[in-house]
Amino acid sequence: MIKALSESVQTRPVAPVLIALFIGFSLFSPYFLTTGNMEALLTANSVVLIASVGMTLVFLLGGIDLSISTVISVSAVVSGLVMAGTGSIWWGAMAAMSVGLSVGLVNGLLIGLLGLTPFITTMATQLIARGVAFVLSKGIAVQGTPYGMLDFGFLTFHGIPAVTLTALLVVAVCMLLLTLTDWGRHVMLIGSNRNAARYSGINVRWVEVSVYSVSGLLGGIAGFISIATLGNAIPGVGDTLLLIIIGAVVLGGTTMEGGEGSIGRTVLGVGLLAVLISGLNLLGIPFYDQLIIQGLLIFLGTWLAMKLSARRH
Amino acid sequence: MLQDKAHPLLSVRNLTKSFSGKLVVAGISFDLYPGQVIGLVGENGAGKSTSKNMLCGLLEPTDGQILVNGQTVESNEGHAHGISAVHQELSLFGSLTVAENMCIGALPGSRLRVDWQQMQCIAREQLNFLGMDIDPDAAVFSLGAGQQQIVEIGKALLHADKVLILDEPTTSLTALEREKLFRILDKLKERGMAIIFISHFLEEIYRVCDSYIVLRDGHQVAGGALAGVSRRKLEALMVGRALEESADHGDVSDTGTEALRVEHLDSADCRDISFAVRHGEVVGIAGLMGAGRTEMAEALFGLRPSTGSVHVQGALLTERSVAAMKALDVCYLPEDRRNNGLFLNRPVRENLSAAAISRFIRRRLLKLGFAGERLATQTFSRAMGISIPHIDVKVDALSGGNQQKVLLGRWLASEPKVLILDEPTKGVDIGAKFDIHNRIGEIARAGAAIVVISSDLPELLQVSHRILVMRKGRIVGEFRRDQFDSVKIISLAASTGEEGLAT
Amino acid sequence: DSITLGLSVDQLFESRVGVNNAIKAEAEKRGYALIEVVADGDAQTQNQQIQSLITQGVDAILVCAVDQNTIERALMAAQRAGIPVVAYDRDLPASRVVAAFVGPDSLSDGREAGAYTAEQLKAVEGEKVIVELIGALNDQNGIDRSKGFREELASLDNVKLIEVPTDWDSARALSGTQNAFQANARVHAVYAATDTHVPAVETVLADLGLLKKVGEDGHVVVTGVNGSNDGYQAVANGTADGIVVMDLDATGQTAVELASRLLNGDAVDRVNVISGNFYTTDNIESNKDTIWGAR
Amino acid sequence: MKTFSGDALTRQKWLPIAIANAVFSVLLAFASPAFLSLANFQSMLVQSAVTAIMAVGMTFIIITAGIDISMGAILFFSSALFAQLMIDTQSYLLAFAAALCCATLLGGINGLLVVRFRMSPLITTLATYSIYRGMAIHMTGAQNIPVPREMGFLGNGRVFGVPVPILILLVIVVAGVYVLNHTRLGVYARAMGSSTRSARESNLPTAPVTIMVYAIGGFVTGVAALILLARVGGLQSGIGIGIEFTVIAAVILGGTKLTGGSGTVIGSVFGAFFLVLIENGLNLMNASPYIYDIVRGTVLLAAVMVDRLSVRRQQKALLAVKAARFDQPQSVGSTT
Ligand SMILES: Nc1ncnc2c1ncn2[C@@H]1O[C@H](COP(=O)(O)OP(=O)(O)OP(=O)(O)O)[C@@H](O)[C@H]1O
Ligand SMILES: Nc1ncnc2c1ncn2[C@@H]1O[C@H](COP(=O)(O)OP(=O)(O)OP(=O)(O)O)[C@@H](O)[C@H]1O
Ligand SMILES: [Mg+2]
Ligand SMILES: [Mg+2]
Repeated sequence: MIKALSESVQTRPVAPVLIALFIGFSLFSPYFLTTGNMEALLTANSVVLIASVGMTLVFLLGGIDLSISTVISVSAVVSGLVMAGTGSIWWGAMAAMSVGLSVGLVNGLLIGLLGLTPFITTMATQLIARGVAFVLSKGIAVQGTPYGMLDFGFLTFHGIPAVTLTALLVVAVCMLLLTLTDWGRHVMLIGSNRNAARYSGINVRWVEVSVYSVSGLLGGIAGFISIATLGNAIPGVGDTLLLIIIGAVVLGGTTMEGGEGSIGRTVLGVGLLAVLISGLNLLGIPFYDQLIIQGLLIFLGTWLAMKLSARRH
Repeated sequence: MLQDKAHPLLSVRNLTKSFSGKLVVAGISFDLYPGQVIGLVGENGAGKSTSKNMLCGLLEPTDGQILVNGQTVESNEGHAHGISAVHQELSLFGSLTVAENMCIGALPGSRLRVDWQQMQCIAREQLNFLGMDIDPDAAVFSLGAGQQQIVEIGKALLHADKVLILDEPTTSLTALEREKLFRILDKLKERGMAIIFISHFLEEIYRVCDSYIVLRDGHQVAGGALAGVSRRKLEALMVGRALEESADHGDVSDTGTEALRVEHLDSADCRDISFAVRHGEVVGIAGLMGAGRTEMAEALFGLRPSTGSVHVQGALLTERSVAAMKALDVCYLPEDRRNNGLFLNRPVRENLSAAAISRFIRRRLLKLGFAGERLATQTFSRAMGISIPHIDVKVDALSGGNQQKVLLGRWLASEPKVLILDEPTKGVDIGAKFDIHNRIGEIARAGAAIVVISSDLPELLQVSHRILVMRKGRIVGEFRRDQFDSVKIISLAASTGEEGLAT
Repeated sequence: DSITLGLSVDQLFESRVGVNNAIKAEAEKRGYALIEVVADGDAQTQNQQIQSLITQGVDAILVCAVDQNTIERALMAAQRAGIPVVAYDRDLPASRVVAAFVGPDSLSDGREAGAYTAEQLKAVEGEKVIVELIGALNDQNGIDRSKGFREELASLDNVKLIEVPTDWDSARALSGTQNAFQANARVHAVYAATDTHVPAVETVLADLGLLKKVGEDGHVVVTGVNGSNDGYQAVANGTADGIVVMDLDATGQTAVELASRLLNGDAVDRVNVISGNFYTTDNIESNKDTIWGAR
Repeated sequence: MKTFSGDALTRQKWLPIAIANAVFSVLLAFASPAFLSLANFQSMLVQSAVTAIMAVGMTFIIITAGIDISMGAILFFSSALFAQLMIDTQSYLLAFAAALCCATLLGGINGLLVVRFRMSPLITTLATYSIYRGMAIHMTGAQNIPVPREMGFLGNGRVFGVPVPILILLVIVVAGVYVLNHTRLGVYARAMGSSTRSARESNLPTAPVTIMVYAIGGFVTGVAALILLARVGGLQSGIGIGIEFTVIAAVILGGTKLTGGSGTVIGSVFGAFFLVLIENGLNLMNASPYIYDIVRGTVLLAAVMVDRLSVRRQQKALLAVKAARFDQPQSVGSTT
């Protein structure tokens, strides 16, 4: 465990960039390093963090999951409806996870068993999930979510929001699964060379099905958490997140080709984007200039990270 | 293309390369004259391919000079000076046709109008020149390994005008095609082409080369005219010690029980394959390039759709799949190591343990973590003689032969009962090859049944108790050890000789 | 000690920029400082941005939410910090925090267009085919504009309503309209939830040779809501019948005024609607000055 | 011995999507009487023009194993530039030239960054997506800018009775097919996507080819931008943002693999048309807006299944061809 963690902290070239940005923003904005801002930053990015971990797993496998963002939406809506109906947060959580898991399972079966292309398949399930979210909610936020959810969203331990802790717990579990189980090893190997994995007797299909399922499950958890952070279950909550999720994963250094990258990197990628957006806001930079700066920094950050890691080797 | 034979075409001075501080090629120097063939020999990882890459401009030397016709060549432009190469890992494009692959370096026609007709002609001509019957319109991915190697050679020949470097060009070729290639090299030599020939087959070195250079750990330890240098001497120079003869496997006792029985196996490229292997027996399978040996092995291993029956240890396999085979301790070492074998961007450790990772799962604590994986893989890696700084380097950075050893290590480590090896020693150096042959013998003596598919007939003669010959997808003959005769085997495989010899 | 307003915007597009400019002008007039943040359509980001406005110690927050109910969490933090919140353009009816809302009366805007359309089609014999370009399905203003429009259509009988979802995207409005015209031999009216789609509708009409001016034979009744330049031009040209023009200036001014009164501790109405004005080809030129898109 | 060529597998990648188009068309024809009319098909072609034109460029990029997420942003930016210049200078010539050059340039910059910094195309174009979009909003201040009415000619004018967008699409498709199949650029692009390592070892001009394919992507995006602008009547803030996913979907539906190496321009155009077909069907049947996405997704799934089935069928055919070899009389009987 310790070893896995230390391994994941090493070879993380994004880290210096992240630290530099962090220090820079702290120096230039008096509001950046305040508990209020940090809390907001952590809370707002918990959903993205969980979903990005799912996307990381899929990327490592050499696939892509475009549906993950709408899985967030649809599971939030179903969870909200269940909570409104039963008044129980636990049932809501179960509902969110089972919705996510089932969408993921469908993805997995279509891709792993039938051999359909991940891009189009997940795009299709994305559309279907989005449609279902709208049909169920009629397009508006689900009414009657228990206040307990919002309290959960406000809860902090030593300044760290409970939702962030939940996200980190999920991250840790996935990290363990990926680095310390044969399943995780198989994911990496299949991503590295699918044929070779088949020739080595790895059950490629089952691993593919399971990875997409896990990705869906994580989308479900993210959907549930989104209710806590937003106070309501909203049908379109995840829809705008897709590019941010992909951006965070790739920024961390996990490639779409598969077999290369790690969850630790994705955490840093999410962190980098979060700090970047928050810092630019606090500096009072107009929205459109923020876009430009964001783009430049994403580019330079990745480039620098690549240089640094090249030097290390 | 007549050149001045008195002046070197290519001069290399103190060529040096290090990868992040590790010296891989340490100051080699030589001259290459028109019409000369230099054999570059050395163990796996000695730095042969790295030298080749520097010569044809794929790698930038850390130090040293390359001169063509007395003029210094800037790095990265060797190709512009007429240096071309057959790469050890084929530099082909799977989804392009044979003709496109051959002509890609100089597409006929203009920039805006590729002349397909002409391309066809060129490719056909080249294939005829090589004496190969390959469809120029076939996509390269649909070809077998041997045919791909021919395409690669054809491609390099098309572009070579001064210097041709061949990096282990014959690893997938059988004796017949090898001889064809050598005759072509002879012709080129007469035309004044200078050739650098890299190979682990010393008989090939003696067949084609005039002089030699021996590399050991990147250092040029010897060189000069080949005439008068004995084979033993050359081996000793490469390995740094004298090699002993590998032990004769002798005959297998007839008492072994049947481990593998294949009956009437049919698939796309093979037909009506039936044979059996007993415990402790090594069966070799010979055949020409494209005879369908790989296909047969993959079909019986459940990697391709096929009909027919396969029995393992007497039990009929209802469902043929890799998982089912693995459960019965049947293993298959694929021929195409880059595409079907190795996880290139993963470390050696994971590559070695890939087929057996579940065995390392820690029993305590939620089954998290792999106990002893590092130690075990280190042991395998040492046993296989893989030279690497540490077990966590990516396989991609290994030399070709060492990659092959990693792959072989993965399967030998899984302690199989039935082992199917497809070109097991492809690219492996002589020292290691003897070790591998001995290992095969040991494993067989320990009771495993082994099928060896190889294009290297001496290897088959060395390790097998029995040899089956395949031609055009069918088994056409069988030889027991006391009937072994390379001429007969070759002629049967090529269908030039009498029909079905042995019984 | 001067007053700083926080302006949290969901997304930038033409009419939003119009209100924002009005807000900025009014704030400047009153000598208030203003910090603007744009969430680019993401609810999480907007939450974070509102939180950062609170951190920066703004005195009041003006907010147009990405989605109704999405920002309750951040707004509660504002409430705890004692910062009054005014919602503009998009109401947050379920919120326990928002002290006041100013924005369009989308129901009545929809009704105005609906009433006009119904009046025009009264004389049509047989089935009356109407294409409705719906805004985003999750936007309350879009939903209300649709609802109001349909309420008025109830006075007609034998209506065939063709719904085309657009997500406020003109390209989708375009293809949807085109398909609707293919599917129906005769379409009598088109209603666009935002009049920025009117040029796209005109493209389709021109394609089919149906682009007739108001009053000409075979004219297709075209109405819309918003007040953009696109809509104004079309109505002024006579190719569209009329548009409901929102009063963005008044909305902006009122928003700042509400904030100011809340800061003074004055009582304000919870809901302040600024209903739009319906202008037709007859009176649009004379009211040009009050149309934000025409400037 | 005539070896079996891999042609059937590589060259006819567009067949499955063509079949899917046909099947779906037949279904729609039964479902809606309005479907089977020349006018409707013409209108669908016009609608597909924008994505189809962009898909031609995206095909080139994906064939080299690249991707361009910034296409929508390029569309937005070049439209904005065009509209702004029309307002400022009133010169069509200038505005057209500027918009097309700028789009090509932005695409070329993507390519340049990919080769110069050796970063993955995904992250590179994700970064430029953000930059181009920011620049566009910066330039226009999120305002809508109408374009002159005469522009409409590009959107719904006709030449010899054929709508202009269809003509432009035709020209671009023919050019695309030609470039991909008959020029060095095309061969190099396929080669590079097939194996980067081999491309390097074979000394292919990878840098210029990469820049070229992204520039082509930019150029066609510029063309698409002008058509779209003409059709929707003016610039709207954020126009085109997100369209790249539709375009990529069209390309992949058309049989081009995301991993590069092979693909066809025709397939991508069929892919784009298929997406329009779905939309058309939904509109014709006056489906409830709430189920739009559900139907879209389901039909997409059906399309990839058709694709999968036809690949299976092709494989079977291949096996049959191979098996037939053995049934021919062999020169030598087997023993054993
Ligand atoms: N990209 C690289 N990074 C680091 N080390 C490398 C790289 N490429 C090669 N090496 C190392 O350089 C050494 C020489 O490799 P090279 O491929 O030249 O061997 P070779 O003589 O061709 O061996 P073989 O006979 O096995 O092909 C090996 O130890 C290999 O691990
Ligand atoms: N007659 C043929 N026509 C087309 N393809 C053939 C033919 N014979 C062989 N092939 C190709 O060669 C492969 C089958 O040969 P296989 O690789 O099994 O031969 P092999 O005996 O292992 O020879 P090698 O490995 O030396 O090429 C198949 O992939 C097939 O595509
Ligand atoms: Mg080598
Ligand atoms: Mg073989």
